[in-house]
Amino acid sequence: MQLEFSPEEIAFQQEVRTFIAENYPENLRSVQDEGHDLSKEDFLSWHRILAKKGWIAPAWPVEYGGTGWTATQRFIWSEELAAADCVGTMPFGLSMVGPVIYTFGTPEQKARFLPGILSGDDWWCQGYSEPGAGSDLASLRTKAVRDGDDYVVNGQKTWTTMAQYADWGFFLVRTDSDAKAQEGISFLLIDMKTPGVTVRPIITLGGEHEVNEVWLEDVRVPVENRVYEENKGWTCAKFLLAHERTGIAAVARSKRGVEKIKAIARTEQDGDRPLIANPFFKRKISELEIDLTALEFTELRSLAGEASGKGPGPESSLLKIKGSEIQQRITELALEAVGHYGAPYFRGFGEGDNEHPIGPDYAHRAAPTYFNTRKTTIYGGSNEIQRNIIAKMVLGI
Amino acid sequence: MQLEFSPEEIAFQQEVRTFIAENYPENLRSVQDEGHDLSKEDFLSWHRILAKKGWIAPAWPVEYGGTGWTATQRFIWSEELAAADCVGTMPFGLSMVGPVIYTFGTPEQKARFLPGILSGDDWWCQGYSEPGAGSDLASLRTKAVRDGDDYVVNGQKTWTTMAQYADWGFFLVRTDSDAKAQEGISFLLIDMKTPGVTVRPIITLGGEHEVNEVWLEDVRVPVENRVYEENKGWTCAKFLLAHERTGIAAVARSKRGVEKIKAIARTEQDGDRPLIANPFFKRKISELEIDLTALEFTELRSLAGEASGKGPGPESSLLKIKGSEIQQRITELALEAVGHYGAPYFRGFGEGDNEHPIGPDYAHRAAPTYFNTRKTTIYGGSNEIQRNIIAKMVLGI
Amino acid sequence: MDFSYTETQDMIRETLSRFLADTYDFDSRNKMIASDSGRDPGIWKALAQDLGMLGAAFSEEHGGLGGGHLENALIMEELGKVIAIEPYLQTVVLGGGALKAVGGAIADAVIPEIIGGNVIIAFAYAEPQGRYNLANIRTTAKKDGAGYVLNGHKGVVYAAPWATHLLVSARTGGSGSEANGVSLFLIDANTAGIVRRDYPTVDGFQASEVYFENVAIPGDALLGDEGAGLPLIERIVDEATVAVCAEACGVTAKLHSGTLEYARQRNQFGQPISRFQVLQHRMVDMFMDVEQSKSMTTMATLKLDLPAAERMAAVSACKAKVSRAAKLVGQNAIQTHGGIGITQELAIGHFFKRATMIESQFGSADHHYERFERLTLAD
Amino acid sequence: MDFSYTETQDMIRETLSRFLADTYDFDSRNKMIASDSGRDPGIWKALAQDLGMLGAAFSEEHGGLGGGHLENALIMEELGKVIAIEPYLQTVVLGGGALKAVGGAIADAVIPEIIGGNVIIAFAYAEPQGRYNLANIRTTAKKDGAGYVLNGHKGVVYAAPWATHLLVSARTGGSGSEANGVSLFLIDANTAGIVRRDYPTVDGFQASEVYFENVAIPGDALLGDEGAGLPLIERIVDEATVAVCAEACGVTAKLHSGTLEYARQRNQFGQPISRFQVLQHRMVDMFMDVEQSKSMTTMATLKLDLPAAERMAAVSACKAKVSRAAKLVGQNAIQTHGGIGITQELAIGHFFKRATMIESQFGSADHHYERFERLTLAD
Repeated sequence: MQLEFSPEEIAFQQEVRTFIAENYPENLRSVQDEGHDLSKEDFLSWHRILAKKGWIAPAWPVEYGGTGWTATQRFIWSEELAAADCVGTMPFGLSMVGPVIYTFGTPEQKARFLPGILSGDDWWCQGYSEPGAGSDLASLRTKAVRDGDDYVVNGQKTWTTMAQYADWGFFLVRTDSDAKAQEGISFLLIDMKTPGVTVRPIITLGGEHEVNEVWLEDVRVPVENRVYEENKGWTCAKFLLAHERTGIAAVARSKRGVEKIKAIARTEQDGDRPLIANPFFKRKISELEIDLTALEFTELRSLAGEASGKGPGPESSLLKIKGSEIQQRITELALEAVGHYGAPYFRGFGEGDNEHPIGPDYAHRAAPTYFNTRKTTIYGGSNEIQRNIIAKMVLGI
Repeated sequence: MQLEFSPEEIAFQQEVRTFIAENYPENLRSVQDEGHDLSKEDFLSWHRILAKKGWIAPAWPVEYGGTGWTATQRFIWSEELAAADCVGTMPFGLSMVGPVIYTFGTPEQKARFLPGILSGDDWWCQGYSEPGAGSDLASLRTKAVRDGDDYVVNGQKTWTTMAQYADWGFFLVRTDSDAKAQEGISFLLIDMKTPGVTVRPIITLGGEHEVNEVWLEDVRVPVENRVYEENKGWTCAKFLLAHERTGIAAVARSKRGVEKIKAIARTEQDGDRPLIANPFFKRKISELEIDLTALEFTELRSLAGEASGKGPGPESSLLKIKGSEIQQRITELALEAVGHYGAPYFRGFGEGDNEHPIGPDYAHRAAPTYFNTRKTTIYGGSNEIQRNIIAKMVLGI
Repeated sequence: MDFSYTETQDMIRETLSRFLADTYDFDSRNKMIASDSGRDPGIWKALAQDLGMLGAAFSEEHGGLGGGHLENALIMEELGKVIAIEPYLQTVVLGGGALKAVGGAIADAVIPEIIGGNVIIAFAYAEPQGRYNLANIRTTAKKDGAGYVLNGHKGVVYAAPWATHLLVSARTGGSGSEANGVSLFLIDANTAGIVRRDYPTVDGFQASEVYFENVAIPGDALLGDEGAGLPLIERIVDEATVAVCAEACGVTAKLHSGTLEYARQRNQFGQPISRFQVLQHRMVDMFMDVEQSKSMTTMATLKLDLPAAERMAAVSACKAKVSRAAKLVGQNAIQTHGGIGITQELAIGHFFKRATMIESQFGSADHHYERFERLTLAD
Repeated sequence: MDFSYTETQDMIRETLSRFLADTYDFDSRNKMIASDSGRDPGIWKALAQDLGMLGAAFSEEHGGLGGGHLENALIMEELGKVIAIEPYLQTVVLGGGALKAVGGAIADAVIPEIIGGNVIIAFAYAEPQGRYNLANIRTTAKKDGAGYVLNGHKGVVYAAPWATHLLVSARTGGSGSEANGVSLFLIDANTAGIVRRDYPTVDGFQASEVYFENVAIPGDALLGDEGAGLPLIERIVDEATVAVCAEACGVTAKLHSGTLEYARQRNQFGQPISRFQVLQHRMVDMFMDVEQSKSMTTMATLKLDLPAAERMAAVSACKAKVSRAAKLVGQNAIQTHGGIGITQELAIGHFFKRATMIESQFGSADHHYERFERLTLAD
């Protein structure tokens, strides 16, 4: 065992650091600093730079456009991205449908879809949840009925993140109504411009428009856009869920979040001392930091396991649970730190507002972010479901 | 609403205070101060003084030997007992079987048993739990078969507290094997000197001999010693459980416990300051103290509800849950406070030891008491069961 | 000891509860908040004139019903149950509280106007650097002839956009967080030199940054003695803190009952989610926190007229516990609802937002644990 | 980065694990503890001579296997899985650690004896007034010719009744909690003037109060430089702290697996209690804490040779987290077992007792959070 990076790894770290410093878009930086919402173009500008460099999909196999990096290199990469406070890339194509397509798709599907995911030309969204089925994914009711070379899809999806921008969506639909629960589900790729697809915004507690309802009325989807076998879509879904849970630990991003809290706590006053000198506030930071270290080394141990041949297994539920709790605690601490200035609400419903916010720059998004981040323990399989998974799959009870 | 005591109540408080000061046994005080175990005679000496005064059973109806005090007077009484650090009276007769007998018993049973409970001449124990049935009381297997004017009882009970001293025990036994679960159970009073009754010690983690196994082999119990109807013993058991839960909050005793922690924390050094100056240790004390106030006022509200006609209901589960958790936290804090001196173990298995203990006087029982107090969230219906009860009976889910 | 309500108190609760059920459903509340002024002034008028509710906590000689802290508490609890955005806390509890405490001509003049619904007061006390320290004040009130001249900046003044009067803490002497030199003024909100920047708050109210730029106010705007206002401020803030705890009891009770209701209806894996033991126990924990919040609020309400040290310890114990309860109940209500809980579409999320703001209003749990320790746990 | 064990390390673990499975079942352990000496000296001999285990962490030139911190950690973890009461921590990690650090003649003389199983060392560092502050020492070592004279009282010295040598911290200068003036000595446990009061500990070990009454010791008993021993003490205590965390990984893993096993067998209300969702989630929480303890222990083990400030921060992060995990896992193991968990009859209660003592060994969670903050979170 050893913790140190090899000389090659240190050189790689330097390369990454330089690349980010020289290529990260300046205007993106200022949008972030002022706490504004990012537009589709904001996200895509950084995506395209990475795509051009060939670094957009480090986790993919090289043959499909991956980088061929070791687990340690990927670790360095995410550390450096977080340290430089870069915006994340959208996971729906790169971390979700992409791996499903290169794992389960036909050669034609790979050729058709992977390039657009890598380049950013296709923006993807995920059609999983339904109003009646939250954590109970398998109870979904959206139906696809075969009609010649098409499926005709009818139903309603919800919590569809960023669907307002999406060119394509991957959907779980029921293709056999008689089969029960997880049987009879298929995995379809749907062009969001197809007639019958309607996207309606859902406004969340902080006033954000991130998620949507997607209505599907007699939407015709070519059979060639089904991934894997008919009625076997659950296989793709399970595979994808395990992948999603790993990313969801968000260690590097949370590290950056803790650093921001520290900066706020050094600025905010608590009586005649800076807030960080308040032993209880300081303790909350140290608890966060230590819990984050525990999560980080648990992820590293899990990556080491993967490197030695094991795929991401049900232990990844641990990363999801702890990672999401930490993300929530960070936002909770930020809200606590800003005191009275957590209250002002300065934002229209879904529209930007160019006036200068009330209170310090770091304050005005604290409450909305706190409210919004409640979602992390709910989505991607709620933390209750994750505990059920560990109980069943790891502990065997 | 008002919090103040009336002039009569203040006079009562003074009377109680004086009585305790003048009558509490001096030798008992010194046994307590040195942290020794109390013998049967130690418990009984104080019991008999209270019995003589007529104050042994404040919660009982006056006709059976109660004091006729108001809820406020009973509150004052337990506050003063705790403030003066008096030993508790054993609950098995006074709080458990006594109320069952005066509520469900025949005139003969009342005449036969209540005086001995009040005087302390009869020491009682409780035969409820069985090795196979912990929280699942209704699944008990000890059998009583009718034979003429007797029942013949066979089976095994466990966790029978202080059975080594007991003259009498109240037992739940199955009188109808075909009935299921809670049906077919009867409530028997058994003379512990009856042939076939065997008491075997269970030594708990701190080395204490408090609980026992009780083996019943062909034990003949006169039918007249059955309380209430045959096969309806569950009615008595439920009644008793609700009573037991109220007492179990132990607010007054825990208040005294918190005061002891404060005294320890003012004595113990933490570097160059007393431990109580450590902000985190202090915080744990204030959290305890505030939680205890919340429990106290919840109990007072519940008492006020009782005074206005409602009996102790399933809300008493709240008092059990929070009361037991607080008791555990007190012992946890005591162990934390004594630092290194929590480790020395200075006690034989069940025998006293007259050597001077290691470390400060308050230290040598800290770890055993902590270990032992894990029981409070287990017995009297585990806290999980209490939460089930609230969910079902209060929340209706 | 006595924990029962009087008939009048029961009547107040019933009347108010019925009125709010009629006027303050979720849609109506949304409409008020979305309106230009961010409120419906008709509600306030009705509370005053139709229900006589604004006089509940004032003496009969001022035209009230003769009540006090208990009446404030039960009114705030009812307001909490509908997350009402009425300025009762600011106008009656804080403003009225200060006036009752100082008495005299200003009380005789203003209290009847409060009761009549003609006066709305906003409490301008917090400053950007001061956090929850009531004495950390940089706003100055400089003696100028018979009057004073105010300069400074007060932050996040709830209800300021609606206010006819501002209750303002300022320094007539001293500096930093010194106790001496703090004074309290009740001034006309339209006095020249007062500049406001108004905004909505995340919990549905309206608030302002209030800037005083050489604001000339009369000498009789001073409440109590010059430079000795801190104990008065501490007292009314304690009263307001308990009132907010009472509001929290209403808010968390609704978060809990709403969650129960949802869990009974929502099916997952073939059964209502209320059947899952983990969720059952969670709802039990929420229940216990709601009950204990009520207990603490009762305790603190009954101790508001004790000597300052006892009052402060009781209030801090109450707020520390209630703040934590508001967090636990709010977070678990959302978690149990799942995705739908974090949309604007359901009332539950709005209760959660108010519960969240209550956590830190007049001091976070940590702030109050610390004050409790200073008062009761000497080294 | 590399998280894999070498073949030798795997072999050490397997050998030890097999040996302990044969020798350290619950009954055998109870018998050792109940025996006159409170241990079975044959086990120690076997560890040394049959298994070569005591040399795993020493260099080959001293006759060891050339290992270090990782070997200590994996041996301690295995010892934890059977709650062994062997003095490995005191003798090899602390005593051996100090000797490796100072080197020279004393190391050359004593280390081979440790490896051979002939030396048992007890670490006499804590004092009744000092709590977890390693520099708060009143025991004095006064220069006397070529040697020193020791006076003072060391508390709760684990393994002292078994020890051939005592590793003692004492003041050769300075006072209070001053860093300067602290020295470390390795002395013969039978030196005249050493008075012991022996007793068992709640977790099954033997320990002593050790009193030094004008104990004359030779000059070469001094380890390192006179008066500059604190950094050395801090280093070996850090190493020992991580070793105890590794032990905790073994202890908590067994608490968890034992609880799982019990829950699968124990029926209540007509089904195994492992089917109750609340208990399932609790066992998941225990699992996560065990896993995270392993992660932190790996992290800290790998950082033991970094510069002092980094090492100390890593060790404190590890111990803070592991202490809390030991509490959570231990308490929930007992709660899930119910009554049977708090009897002496089942092994689970004994694992719980050791886990409880580990919580505070070399500093409680609070102590280590505070040290972590001092090192990494400047105001």
